[in-house]
Amino acid sequence: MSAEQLPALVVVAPLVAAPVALLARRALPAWMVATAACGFSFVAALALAVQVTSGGAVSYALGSWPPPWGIEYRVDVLSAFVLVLVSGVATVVAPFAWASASAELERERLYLFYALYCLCVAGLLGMTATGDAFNLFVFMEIASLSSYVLIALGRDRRALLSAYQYLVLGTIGATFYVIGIGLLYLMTGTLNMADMAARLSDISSTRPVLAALAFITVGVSLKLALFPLHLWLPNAYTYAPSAVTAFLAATGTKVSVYVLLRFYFGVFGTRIVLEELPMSQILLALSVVAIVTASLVALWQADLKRLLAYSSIAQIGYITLGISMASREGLTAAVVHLFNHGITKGALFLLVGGVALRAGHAGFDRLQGLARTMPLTSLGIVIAGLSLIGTPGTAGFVSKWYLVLGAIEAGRWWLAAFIVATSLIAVAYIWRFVEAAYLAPLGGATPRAGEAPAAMLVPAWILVAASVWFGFDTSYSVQGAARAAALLLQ
Amino acid sequence: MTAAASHYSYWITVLLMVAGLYIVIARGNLVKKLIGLSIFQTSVYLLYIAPGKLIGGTPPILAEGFRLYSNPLPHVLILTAIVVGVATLALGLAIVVRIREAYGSIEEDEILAADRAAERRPAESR
Amino acid sequence: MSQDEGRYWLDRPENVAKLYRGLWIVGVLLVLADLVVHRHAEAGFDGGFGFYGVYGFVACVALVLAAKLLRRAVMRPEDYYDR
Amino acid sequence: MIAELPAGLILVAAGLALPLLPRAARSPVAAAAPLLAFAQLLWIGPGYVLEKDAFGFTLQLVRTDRLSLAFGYIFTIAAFLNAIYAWRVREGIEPPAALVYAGTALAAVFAGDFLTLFIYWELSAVASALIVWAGGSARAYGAGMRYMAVQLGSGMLLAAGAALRYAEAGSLAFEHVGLGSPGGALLFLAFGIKCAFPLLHNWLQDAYPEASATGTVVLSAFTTKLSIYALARGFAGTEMLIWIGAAMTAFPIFYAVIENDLRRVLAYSLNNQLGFMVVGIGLGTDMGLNGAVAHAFAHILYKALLFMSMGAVLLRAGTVKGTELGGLYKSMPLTAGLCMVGAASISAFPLFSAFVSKSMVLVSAAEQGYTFIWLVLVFASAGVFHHSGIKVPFFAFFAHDSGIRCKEAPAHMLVAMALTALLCVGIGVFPGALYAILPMPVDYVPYTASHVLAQLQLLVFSGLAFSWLKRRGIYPPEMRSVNLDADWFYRRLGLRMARALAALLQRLFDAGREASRQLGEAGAALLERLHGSEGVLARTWSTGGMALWAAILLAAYLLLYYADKVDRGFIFLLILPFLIGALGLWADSRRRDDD
Repeated sequence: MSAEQLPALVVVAPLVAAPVALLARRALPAWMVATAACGFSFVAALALAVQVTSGGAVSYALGSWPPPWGIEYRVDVLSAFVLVLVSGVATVVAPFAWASASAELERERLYLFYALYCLCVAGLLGMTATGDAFNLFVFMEIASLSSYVLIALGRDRRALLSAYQYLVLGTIGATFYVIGIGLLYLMTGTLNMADMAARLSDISSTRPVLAALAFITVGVSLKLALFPLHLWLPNAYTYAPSAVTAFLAATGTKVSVYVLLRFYFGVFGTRIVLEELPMSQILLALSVVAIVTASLVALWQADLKRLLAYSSIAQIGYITLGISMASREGLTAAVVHLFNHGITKGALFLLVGGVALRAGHAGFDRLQGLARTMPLTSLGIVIAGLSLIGTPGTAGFVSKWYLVLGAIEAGRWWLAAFIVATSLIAVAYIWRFVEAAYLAPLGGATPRAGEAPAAMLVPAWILVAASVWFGFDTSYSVQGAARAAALLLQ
Repeated sequence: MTAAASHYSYWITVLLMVAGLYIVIARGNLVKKLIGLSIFQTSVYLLYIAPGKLIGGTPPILAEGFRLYSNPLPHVLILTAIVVGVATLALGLAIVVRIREAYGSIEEDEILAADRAAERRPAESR
Repeated sequence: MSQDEGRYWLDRPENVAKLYRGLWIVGVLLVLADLVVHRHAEAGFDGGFGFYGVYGFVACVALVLAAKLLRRAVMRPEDYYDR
Repeated sequence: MIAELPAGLILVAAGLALPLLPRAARSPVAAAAPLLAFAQLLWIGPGYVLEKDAFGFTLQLVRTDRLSLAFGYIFTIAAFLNAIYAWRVREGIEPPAALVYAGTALAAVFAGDFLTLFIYWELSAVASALIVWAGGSARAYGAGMRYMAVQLGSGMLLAAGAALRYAEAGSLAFEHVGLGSPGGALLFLAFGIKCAFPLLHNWLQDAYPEASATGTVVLSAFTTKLSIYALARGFAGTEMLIWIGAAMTAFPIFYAVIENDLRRVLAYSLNNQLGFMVVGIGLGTDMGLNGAVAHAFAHILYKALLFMSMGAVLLRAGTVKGTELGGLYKSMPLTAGLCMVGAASISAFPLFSAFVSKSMVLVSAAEQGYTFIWLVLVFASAGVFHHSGIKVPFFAFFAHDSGIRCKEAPAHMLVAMALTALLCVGIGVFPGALYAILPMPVDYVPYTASHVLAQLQLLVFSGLAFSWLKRRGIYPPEMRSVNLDADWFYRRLGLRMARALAALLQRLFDAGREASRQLGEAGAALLERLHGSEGVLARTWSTGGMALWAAILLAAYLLLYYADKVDRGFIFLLILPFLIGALGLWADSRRRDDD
């Protein structure tokens, strides 16, 4: 196996695993295939990351058609970084899904769940690895369609409406995206992103190109749940099965952020997006509003899972805030927060999944005195919550640090103060959990069956440990992000 | 021919797009929404395919006497897009069936009202 | 309390009075020592006879009187903040 | 290997491991870890630097020099004494939190840059808040919350100041800062909060006395002295500190005279003692700085001793209220004696520790010509003797007999107190040992006949004033009470204002809602009308509403892009579909209302 084939292998492994899991028709083999495929992708992604760090971008021509005629898979520092996050989280969530999905779904149809999971992973990895704009759309739809079904599998009937709404919105988003690509294709005659960028440089201010930018921006904003296009997200995350929520929250929106970065900086170019158009101001305004409103809404949620969903919207706001700065620090912050928030939120949703397994759902009435019956789960939530706040010594601090640095570098003091101040809202909503779990007396509705099974607890704690680890050892996350930022700004 | 008339395919595209989106926004019936969504997606097919056809162009088969070819790539792309569209529609309808089973209705405002009522009930009894 | 009545030297008021008088004697002796010991002034005027004694006494009386006034202004029942 | 590990992290690691150890091993480990850290500090000595690359900076995790080492030594000694004192406390959050707290404070002292400092600053704040909470009462909970808020606020200011500083100076290195820049001002405020500057001081008197008997001892040692260190490092010679410090020495003693809770009296006197150190730092002379550091060193010991004795009283008698105590010397003679050693030390009796440290600050102030400051400091010295030296032992152990008969303090507490007392006297008798570790060379002889005589006069006549007032019945009696202090502003006024503000906001919000409802009825607020009026941002939207946002945003982007390129007709064409859509929506909603 040579390094040139890795970009394809990363994607192909889960893609092939999906029909295999389908054919297995039984839960256990399907699960094993899915886990193995995710693990394989993770290893391949790590190998790719090593490869691109030392030797530059890796390109793979699908079907041996050289780009720009054929479809090119192209992995550079940024995409390798996202690939590692997606496949890594997928690998951690897969063992969790065994215990969690078994409890939440019908046993006879479990194999379908794992097949869909593989498809979703393949879609997200494909979006990241491909260098072809239309191919990206296809993978986007693979990931989206499978995630609609996965969300609809939730136990609550509201999961159905959430999935439906997500389907409609997701399809509108994807269609907007493909309209944008169509306009770009009309103007450049190519679908290869690198080629497109080269050809766009002369005609970037023409009307169709600007329309394409608008369509792609709105389409991708829908997918990444940028305020005010976030409305599908809270319900989808709240009512989906726990494993699905954790996986999607950690990866789904992050890959969309990646797509946005790719198009802004890799295709349209900084000059047109951020200098000629008021793009950065719009993005900044939307991010600021997203952070404030979503954080405040989170504060009053009656359900921990829904609270975390709203907090995700706020955290995405921090990522887009970093993008809007369009500086080295800002982009580093965006990319590193994409990574750090992925693992932190993944950890939180996995732990909450454990609570939901024992209690039915994660409403605050079920959390009173939880620390007494589920001490490890509660502790994990607090630690990951600290990372969400951005406490020093956690991964979240690193992201916030670079955001503040970027704001200061740009001379925007109010923005630096804003970032610090809004972290206080995060303190408040995490405090609600601390208060309920640690300080309140044991409630009548609090689950008493003890900790979640080890198969769920161990993956969750791996991510908790990771969100602490990356607060101290930033050599991978920050250096990777900094390299990616440098690449984007070239 | 005026510019507007010569680009009539674009006008049809825009019309389909807006009509489809309008249905999605304005109609409360979940099935009608999906129909609107399909119309919306259809506009994209047209957007891609229309410019691929050149007036007087032939299928791209090299042969004596033909110098003007149509671009085949959009057709191929849209074939994929159609597959995606069909899959989306099928999945959407399947979900609507399940919604109908769970709520007994496919009117969105009724479903939302039912959810809201269900959320309020435990709060009042407390 | 009654069974250790008188067992402790300090419980008897006359002993406390003895201590009090003794302390005055020590104080007076210390001030008189100013005549013998060469005083090295720190701030200029503190080399004067009995400066520290007078300052200490006056300062503490003033402190306590001021604190009594302060108490009128700031004292609240013990459960003030709990209400 | 052990040299590679910052000394503070030895304590942190031991603290985190503590709950995992068998119960019998916990106290020995808690006592051994500070000794290990102390040995390591002795071994590496000044001039050691440990750097690590993180966050794109080179962080100085450890930077030793004479200033930081002096604080390092006393922090490890204090942690050791605390461990002995709390030998029997093996359960709960307090023992690990105490070690982590000491460890992070120690690590903060050796931080060579602001980022490292900030991290340990915040961690020590969290760990110490846990100790306050470990007090267990509802009051401890409330005080802990307020304490936490203040400490984290200080951290926030530190972070902001460090960021500004980075922008100003291009470096995060923790060196002399000065007040000349906005970054410096924020750092000054951050340090000032933790140092309990006047009006920023109340967290101290509020929280410390609510911790457990053992917890207060731990708390008294680290937080404020960490800030003294930080001020000495960053703001030596800042004249404003002289005035702030003088105010700090003077005003708490008035409160101390009328305070009933004896541990709160000690908290006020802690505040007052910090003032002497702050003045020394503000003077910035060699002798002033030496005095500040020496006084911090001595202060940690005798303040710990005083808190230890009151802790023992709390443990045995169940209260430390002046109104309820008295005559305890009969039951706890050893504790009473050790308490008086602490009292003599804080009052700066000759042969006790403060005599050799505090006087350096006074002499330095006089030499620099700050006569008024000098007078205030002498007054405060008399005042200290008055409340810490006389009032605390007097009301606890003497005064009128309260009738409480209890056991002597447990052996491990007596051992800890005896060791601490030994150190207090040792420093007083052999000041050379303390002077040898001070940051600057020392050229000061405390034991001159003149100095001894002056000090004795001052103290004896302060004592006479107390006895005279007491015998005349002028002395204010102990009363059960709460005394208002600067915390009233946030505990009462702030609370009331917040409530009033909340009510006002509620009213505004209601009015706004009513207004928008009326607007909606006029047909203007289309979305409002379609979706009812509760929690627009929080509730589940209909799919149509969501999709409408996508359309609106698309239109907005297109408009913005084309704004300067395109004729109005085109813009109109773009808006038209959405206008039609909005109209349709409205018509649709009307239709459904009619149904």
